[in-house]
Amino acid sequence: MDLELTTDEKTVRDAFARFFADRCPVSVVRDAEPLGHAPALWARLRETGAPGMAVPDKHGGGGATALDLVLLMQEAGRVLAPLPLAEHLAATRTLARTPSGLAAPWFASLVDGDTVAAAAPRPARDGVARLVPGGAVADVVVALDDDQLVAVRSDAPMEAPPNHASAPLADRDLRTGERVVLADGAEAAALFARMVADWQLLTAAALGGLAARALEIGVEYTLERRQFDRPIAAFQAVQQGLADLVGPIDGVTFLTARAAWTQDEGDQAESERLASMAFLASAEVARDATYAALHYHGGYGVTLEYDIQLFFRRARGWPLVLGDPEDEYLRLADRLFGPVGAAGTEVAG
Amino acid sequence: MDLELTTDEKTVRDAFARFFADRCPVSVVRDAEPLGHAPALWARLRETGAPGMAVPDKHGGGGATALDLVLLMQEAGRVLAPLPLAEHLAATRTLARTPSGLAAPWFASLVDGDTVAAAAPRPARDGVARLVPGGAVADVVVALDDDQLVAVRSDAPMEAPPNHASAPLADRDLRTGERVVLADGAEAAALFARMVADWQLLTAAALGGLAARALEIGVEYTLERRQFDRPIAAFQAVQQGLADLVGPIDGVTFLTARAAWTQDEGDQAESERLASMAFLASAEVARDATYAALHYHGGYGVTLEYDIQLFFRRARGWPLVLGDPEDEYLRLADRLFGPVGAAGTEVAG
Amino acid sequence: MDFAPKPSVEEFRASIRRFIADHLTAEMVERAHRTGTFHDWDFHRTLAATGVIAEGMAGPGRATGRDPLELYVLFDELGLAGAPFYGLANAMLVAGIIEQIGSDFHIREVLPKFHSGEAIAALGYSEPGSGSDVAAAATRAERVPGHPGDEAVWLVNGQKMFTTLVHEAGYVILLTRTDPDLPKHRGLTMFLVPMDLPGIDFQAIETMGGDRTNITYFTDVHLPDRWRLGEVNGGWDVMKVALAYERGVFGNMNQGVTLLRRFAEWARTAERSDGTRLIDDPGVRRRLARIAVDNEITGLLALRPALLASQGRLPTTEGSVAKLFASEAYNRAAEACQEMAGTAGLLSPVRGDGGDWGFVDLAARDAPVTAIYGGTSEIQRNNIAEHRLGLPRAR
Amino acid sequence: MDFAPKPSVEEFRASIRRFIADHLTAEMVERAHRTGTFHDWDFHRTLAATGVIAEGMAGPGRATGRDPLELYVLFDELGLAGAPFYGLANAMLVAGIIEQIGSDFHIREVLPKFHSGEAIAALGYSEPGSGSDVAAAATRAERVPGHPGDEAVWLVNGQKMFTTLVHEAGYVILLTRTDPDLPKHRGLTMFLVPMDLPGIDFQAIETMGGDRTNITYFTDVHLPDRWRLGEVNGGWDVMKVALAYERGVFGNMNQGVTLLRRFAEWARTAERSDGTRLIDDPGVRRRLARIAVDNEITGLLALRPALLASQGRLPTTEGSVAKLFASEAYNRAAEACQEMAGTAGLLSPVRGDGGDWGFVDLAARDAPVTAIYGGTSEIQRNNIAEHRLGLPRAR
Repeated sequence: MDLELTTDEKTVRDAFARFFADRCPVSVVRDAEPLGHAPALWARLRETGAPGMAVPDKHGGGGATALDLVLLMQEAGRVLAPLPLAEHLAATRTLARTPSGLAAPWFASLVDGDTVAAAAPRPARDGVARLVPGGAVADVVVALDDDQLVAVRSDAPMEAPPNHASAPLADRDLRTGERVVLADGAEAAALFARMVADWQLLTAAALGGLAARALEIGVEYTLERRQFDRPIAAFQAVQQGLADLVGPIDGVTFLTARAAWTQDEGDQAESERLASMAFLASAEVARDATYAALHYHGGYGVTLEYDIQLFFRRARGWPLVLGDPEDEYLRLADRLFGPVGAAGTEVAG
Repeated sequence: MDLELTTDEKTVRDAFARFFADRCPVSVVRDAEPLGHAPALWARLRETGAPGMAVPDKHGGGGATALDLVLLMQEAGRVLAPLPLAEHLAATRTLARTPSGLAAPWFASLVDGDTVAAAAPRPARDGVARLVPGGAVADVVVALDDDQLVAVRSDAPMEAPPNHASAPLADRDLRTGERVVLADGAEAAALFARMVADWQLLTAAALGGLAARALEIGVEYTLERRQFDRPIAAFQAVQQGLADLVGPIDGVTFLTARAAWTQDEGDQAESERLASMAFLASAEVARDATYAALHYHGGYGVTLEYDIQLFFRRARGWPLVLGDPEDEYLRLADRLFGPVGAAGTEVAG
Repeated sequence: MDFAPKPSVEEFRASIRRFIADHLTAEMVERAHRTGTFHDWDFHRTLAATGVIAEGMAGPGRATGRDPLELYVLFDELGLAGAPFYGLANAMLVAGIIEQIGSDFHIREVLPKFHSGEAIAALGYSEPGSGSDVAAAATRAERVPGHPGDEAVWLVNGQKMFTTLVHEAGYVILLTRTDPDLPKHRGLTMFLVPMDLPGIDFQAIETMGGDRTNITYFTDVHLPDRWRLGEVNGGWDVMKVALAYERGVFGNMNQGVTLLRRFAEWARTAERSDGTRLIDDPGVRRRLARIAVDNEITGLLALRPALLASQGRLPTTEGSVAKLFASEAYNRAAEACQEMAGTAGLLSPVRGDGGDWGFVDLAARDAPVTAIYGGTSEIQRNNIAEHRLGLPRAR
Repeated sequence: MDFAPKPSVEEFRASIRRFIADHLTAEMVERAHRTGTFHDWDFHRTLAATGVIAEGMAGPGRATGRDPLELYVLFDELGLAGAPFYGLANAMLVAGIIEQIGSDFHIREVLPKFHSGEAIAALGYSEPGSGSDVAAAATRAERVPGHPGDEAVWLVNGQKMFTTLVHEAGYVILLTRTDPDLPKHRGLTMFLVPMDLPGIDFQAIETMGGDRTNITYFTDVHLPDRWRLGEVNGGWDVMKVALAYERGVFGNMNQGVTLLRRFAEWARTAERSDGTRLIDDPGVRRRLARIAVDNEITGLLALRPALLASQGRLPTTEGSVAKLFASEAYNRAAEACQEMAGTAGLLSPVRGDGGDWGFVDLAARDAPVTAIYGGTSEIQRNNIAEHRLGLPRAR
């Protein structure tokens, strides 16, 4: 039992921290707006092998643990990396779980990162996956189309409807293009649930990194900004608002790591439950931390010149592609208490 | 348009404020625990004519406006008067709306206050009204029994199950005792809705008074209590927490008055909608104000010696006899947006 | 207590609604959102032509003029209709200040331009170094030595932040420091500065919510003394007058009403993934009902300062109470609407297409600023704590 | 990172669960609630006989002893089972202090009594005038003039507030002021005071949550110097040791877990007015799921200080972070449960009937104190702001 990173894990984290510090200053984020995609950054990331990390070694990937992926995503979240990374990793991990995914003609290209994939976290309707995160730039979309889990290669639109997070969202038609069926029926549903949990886990990590960085920005700004002859960080009202964010941020960091660790240990059901929790809690703290940090900037906080508004918008935009969080709470309740009408089971959690 | 009391209204308010200041010091509240009823105080209140206020003059009552009743209840709430006053007023007002209620043998005695009535705000099940506020001490209970609105006289149990608010709650059997049917079917439902709205209005007023007094107590205590060489009211964290309560307290005061005024103007549907809103908002601010005021007492706040815990418990206990507030929000939504599945109507509010 | 609308006010409300129906075009609203400039010269001048600016606000210092309640209703209706009204608010505010403490010169030369709608003003209070702490203004105005008997001239140097509409304004009302040796609040002087003087420059500042504001630079601006408002080193007294006008009357605190109305309307047609209507989801209904309660309270609290002014009394902390509640409630509402809308709530208004979708995204971007501008929530709470609850000053 | 439970800790957890199953009776739990005294001599002595107190806590200053993680688990399990454990916590705390800074006399004469379960201690820190500001203690200890060479004697006068369990305790650990002329934190001295000395009196204080605590009066108590803990005027150093033990290890922050478990169990059978089960109501399900998320986070945050101590490191602000989150989350949970339960949530536990209904009312009464005792949420936030975020001291 240890809540701190091992030396190896620190090495992984530090490597990605350095990569993003070098390659993704905030100017990259700004330049990538409004599409929210930085192909040059992606090209650099390919050199690190990150695009293939989620795929086992035996299939040519990096064979990363879920925890490694979480460390990667936390660093990506801290710098708001404008890449469909959570989506690509969740999609490729899913493909590698099925024979037909592994056999897909572009599988190796996805592992290499030459081709980009996106996991659609919501089931498609009438053959169209709506507002898929990463969907504007992904060559391949993995989605649940009625009772089939499919991977479809078609032309990425390379444009997104203007949106809150400047994220590369797009509707994707699953019935045109090169379609590979990964699974049917109950198996498709189970694999889809697993993919969604992976996406939630990775998004939770990104949101946790985003929130931690937003708090740092808030602390830095309030220490520097003076009003009434003192730094505004000296006002108790400001201090208490910032202090309130520490527990939730530390908490989601642990909870996300625990969800990942549990997946690595092979307890899939428990890991999915924890991923859902980590996702919900991370979305909330990212929302609250960015609100507070922006608010304590005063009028500057809402100007485009300051970075905090970039964090504010992504804190909301990243998780909301899954839809209303209250619906996710209800799905979590199904995991915890059994479906509506079910007989009693022990309360997990 | 005027948000301040008229001279006449001030006279009413001041008279009740004086009455309760004289007759209901906190020792009366404490002595009335655990039953939550002070017969001697009720006897004094009869001398003022208050028990009959809700009944029109022509039926021997005080013919008070709804706004007058609100002023009475605000003062009663400020001192936590241990009386089933909202319940008695709502019940008698309802009786006076029906010929059979007016003809009930004990109607005059209720107006006089010699006999006590209680309005059950939730429909009975299987002929029993559960945990009726005031039900432990009321001679007459007015309740919805399936499709009948009934007034039933039977022996008051004069004891209550121990409860959060030390309130005189009791289950009352509607099918034994002297039963008067006030209305049937749709008329019963409409009269019951009206009675519940009256009860909500009066309870909202009591909760508003309670909240305002709790804030005063919080302010007084924090000005007096010194820590770290200054009154704790000088700490910004404490100040901001107290300041946050002012808007909601002022707001529910206006909203409750507006609900009453609207009833007095004869717009019943609008008044019921506003009463529901005032009830929900008052319950929330009473909850928040008592939590904050208790919290700023530090360890003393939870000791029985200090009065704030009396306010804390009633802030929760008084409104919760109606059940989960989320259910009331759903009923309010029906009023605002039409029932589930209904075609569009203009949004009120 | 009396909640019956005043007939005169309701009559005025009806006339404003007619005016809006007749003169506000969808294109004006769209242009305001597209440019971030919430001022439209056509609309403004047509409105000014009704005499509403010239009539001014009745009050203790002014027997004639519009009932403050009518002015509250004016801004409420403009806000509900989405009309660009920032220029109107600034013009009325500065006209009010001039009337109260302006010189004959100001009243003769400048006031008619505001009244007619020919000119609007920008507010030069905040600076890069002074936001909440307005009295810390550092923009310097120094008296230039001159021949005895000549009109004094001030040399102005400094920067003003958040000078919204300065790019459309004929004048900027400018808080300057004239004596750095005096205590903070005592060394300030207010000026009305014509924007055409040499040495004034500004730069656009874009915001997350789409509003355009500006930073304005004053470099060796030679400002004749006739542009001074009030006494030398009496600038804080002018600020107090300005703030009294601003708080509660010249604003629109009921943004939650429009948001709820539009959301509920949309939710009647929007489908959830299971094909049911959004409006029929209990979680959505509960949250919408909660917003409706907040809106009801906001409406009553926001009315109070205007009502007090209408009764010839001086609102004190009532504006703070209303503003704090309104902005926090609007933030709660925007957050709830964004969550309820799910993916749809992420889509931004597409500028220029004339469509009106994107109101949820817009509210989510816009709400945070309401808890900042015109005094942050912390400043309002300080004010309430000190002046309403009687708690000791804690800074 | 590694979330695998330590086998030694899980083994210990299993043994504690067995111990609880074997020795904790429903009657003990009921009596604790009925009397408000969360200590049971039978249970305590039987537990002490296992050696758990004597073994103490391993740590930087102590090579042998129990893994702090095991002690965390001990209190966690006792808390989940509703066992009365306050006496145990105090005894272990004071035993730990004595070991670290006690004299030979304390170690020889007193320590064995704590180890064997013969005696427990009460904590005399707070006073009527000093709650959050513990260092403002005013209880006076003055040296009584005596013959040179005789043991010094202190004359103690004052009052201590919130001396929980003093009515069962053999000793009270007492923070006194020995030099009023020195700065606040420098003039304090700590004593271990035998409760049988003349001049000590106490009075019960009942609380809303049902806990009994006490106020303790010290009137001309003659206290021989051998009862001093640590240096004269070095009392604040002893406080720091005491607080280090207290924070995070000797507590139970996971009260939300028991509440959720019981509520969910009850909600499976409880009916709503329409005859459906409470657990099937979407509003209830959503709120319960939210509590479960908070519980998960609380569990991880609460574990951290114990884990750090278990690794031989010194927890600093981790205890504050955990305590702040846990108590605020527990308050949210208690409020939500009370609302979800509706009328049923109002019914209090009926003392003496052995039934266990009333847990919702009890949680609602009990939750507020968790945000107060052991440092209010404001104090924890100050601590986090200053020592974790590096913000300037703001008092």
